[in-house]
Amino acid sequence: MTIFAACAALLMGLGLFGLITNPQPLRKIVAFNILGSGVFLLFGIVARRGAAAGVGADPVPQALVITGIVVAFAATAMAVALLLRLFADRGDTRLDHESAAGTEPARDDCRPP
Amino acid sequence: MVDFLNAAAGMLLITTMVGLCRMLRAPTDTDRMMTAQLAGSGGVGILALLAVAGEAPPVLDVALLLALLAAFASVAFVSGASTSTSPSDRP
Amino acid sequence: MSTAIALVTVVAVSAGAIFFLAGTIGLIRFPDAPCRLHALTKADNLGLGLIVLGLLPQVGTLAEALKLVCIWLLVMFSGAIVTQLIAATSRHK
Amino acid sequence: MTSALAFDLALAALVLAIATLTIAAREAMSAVISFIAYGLLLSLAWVRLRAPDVALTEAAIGAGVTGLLLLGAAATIGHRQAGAAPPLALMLAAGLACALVASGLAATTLVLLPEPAPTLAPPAMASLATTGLGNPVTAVLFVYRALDTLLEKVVLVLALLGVWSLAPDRVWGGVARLGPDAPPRAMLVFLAQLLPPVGMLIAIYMFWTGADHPGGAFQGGAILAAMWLIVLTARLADMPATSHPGLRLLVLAGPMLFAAIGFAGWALADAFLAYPEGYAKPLIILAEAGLTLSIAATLACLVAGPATRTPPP
Repeated sequence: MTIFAACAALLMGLGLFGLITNPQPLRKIVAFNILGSGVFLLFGIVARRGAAAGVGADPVPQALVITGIVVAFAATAMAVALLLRLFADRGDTRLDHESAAGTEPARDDCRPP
Repeated sequence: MVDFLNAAAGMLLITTMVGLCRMLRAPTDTDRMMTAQLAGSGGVGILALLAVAGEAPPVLDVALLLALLAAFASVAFVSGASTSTSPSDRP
Repeated sequence: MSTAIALVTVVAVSAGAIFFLAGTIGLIRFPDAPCRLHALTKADNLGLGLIVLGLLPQVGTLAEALKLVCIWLLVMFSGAIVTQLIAATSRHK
Repeated sequence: MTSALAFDLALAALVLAIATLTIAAREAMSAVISFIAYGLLLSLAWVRLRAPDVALTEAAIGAGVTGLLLLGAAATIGHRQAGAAPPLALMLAAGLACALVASGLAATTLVLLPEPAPTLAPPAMASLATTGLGNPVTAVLFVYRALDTLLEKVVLVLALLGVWSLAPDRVWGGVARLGPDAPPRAMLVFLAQLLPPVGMLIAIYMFWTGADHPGGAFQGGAILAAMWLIVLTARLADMPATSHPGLRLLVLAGPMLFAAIGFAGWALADAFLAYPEGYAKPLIILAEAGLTLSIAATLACLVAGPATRTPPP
């Protein structure tokens, strides 16, 4: 169990590192998912430590993790959709718009009427 | 018998690890996908062994799901790989 | 009798593990994509098949045995089709 | 005992190695493929932690549906991403900070967690008999924390609203596009005809067994969504338009049914989302059946993304 605890901590560190340093937004999203899975794994350790009353792991943290995985998926889907829309409008996925000011292409229909 | 099955699961795990070396220096995405496919079937084998060794029938359900979804990921890759050069048709 | 059954399990599971190992070595060593796919399918079909065969005498209920067989059939069918698809993708590149 | 320990050690090392590969991969496509393998192996870790329910969810959603979503995005924009790496000093600083965070967390989890571990397992198991269920995780999801589960469904619907709103005005209410424009390969069509019937059977089994054994609405719904997505990828059927009333009803039916059961609990059992005595299990299975279908529709729509073509007349 201590092995997976260390594994979870390292996964969170790795995910955070990727989230900060990766220049590509899609890889940032992947790193965010790894960070999240590290957090979930930590909940798994807490659940496993709470094994009692004939069950192998405390069911409450398990249920929290299941909810968390679904919500993390919803957030990922939203982020990917935003990224694809950005790509469709601008032709790239750069997030630093200041440096690209002046070369901004005309948006097709995002303007309010 | 339990020890033997656990050892066999460990052996499969090490095999999957060796396969990972392939992923480290894979020349193309196709090779990486093959490694992912191997990880899928290796995972199914490991889960089947663990399920019988630990006498935990629910673990067999996990193996069944993994078997189904490993194929699903490959389908997604194949259909994605054939479009990867034509992004301009999105609005 | 139980010794004979245990022997069957040990032999089949060991053979399955060896096929997995061979498949992985093939995946690393073979020169081009079709050869590597050939190695991969050996691990999928024969390796997992032998492991399932070895596990069948060890499970308690008929339902679990059926589930094991279903897992193998599923992996074999989808693996066969998926490797075809991957091969076609690698040829078009 | 030692063989199990060695197995865990190897598994943790493998998971970490694949995570490192995923983070370090240069191309987005390689990162996504490694991430799928990572998700498949992480479900092994969940099995080792005696949490098969989570293992099922992680395999179905973490590896399967998220994998398809990211693969689609990587195929669209993968080769056109801006790729200037940050300066070395920033990399080092970030690495140092993250190493500090990781070691702090490791110290916390290894040393500072309270002993004996706090657990809610005994009370959860003690009142399991009153619900008629056999799976404590389903009991937590649908009895003790039912409001959270209901709100989580609302989050899924809200995310879908957000994704759909990203469609340009001229294709509002149109059809989402999935997969290539080129006609699919014959083998893909064959697989899409072969796999979904099996997958639907497994999904129904997963939903049904969830009351007493690991499984449930999430896992069943995710499998159904995956099967629908295979059919869509192979062009055997078209995605309905996002303005299609049937699709919108399908997305909303599960949460609405669950909420209706909740309000009925107010009238019949004195509290929102309380179940009348003796009717807990049938009501939960009814709610789960509705939720399975709604989750399947919502997940598939989230992966398919916003509309890209004008609605059919």
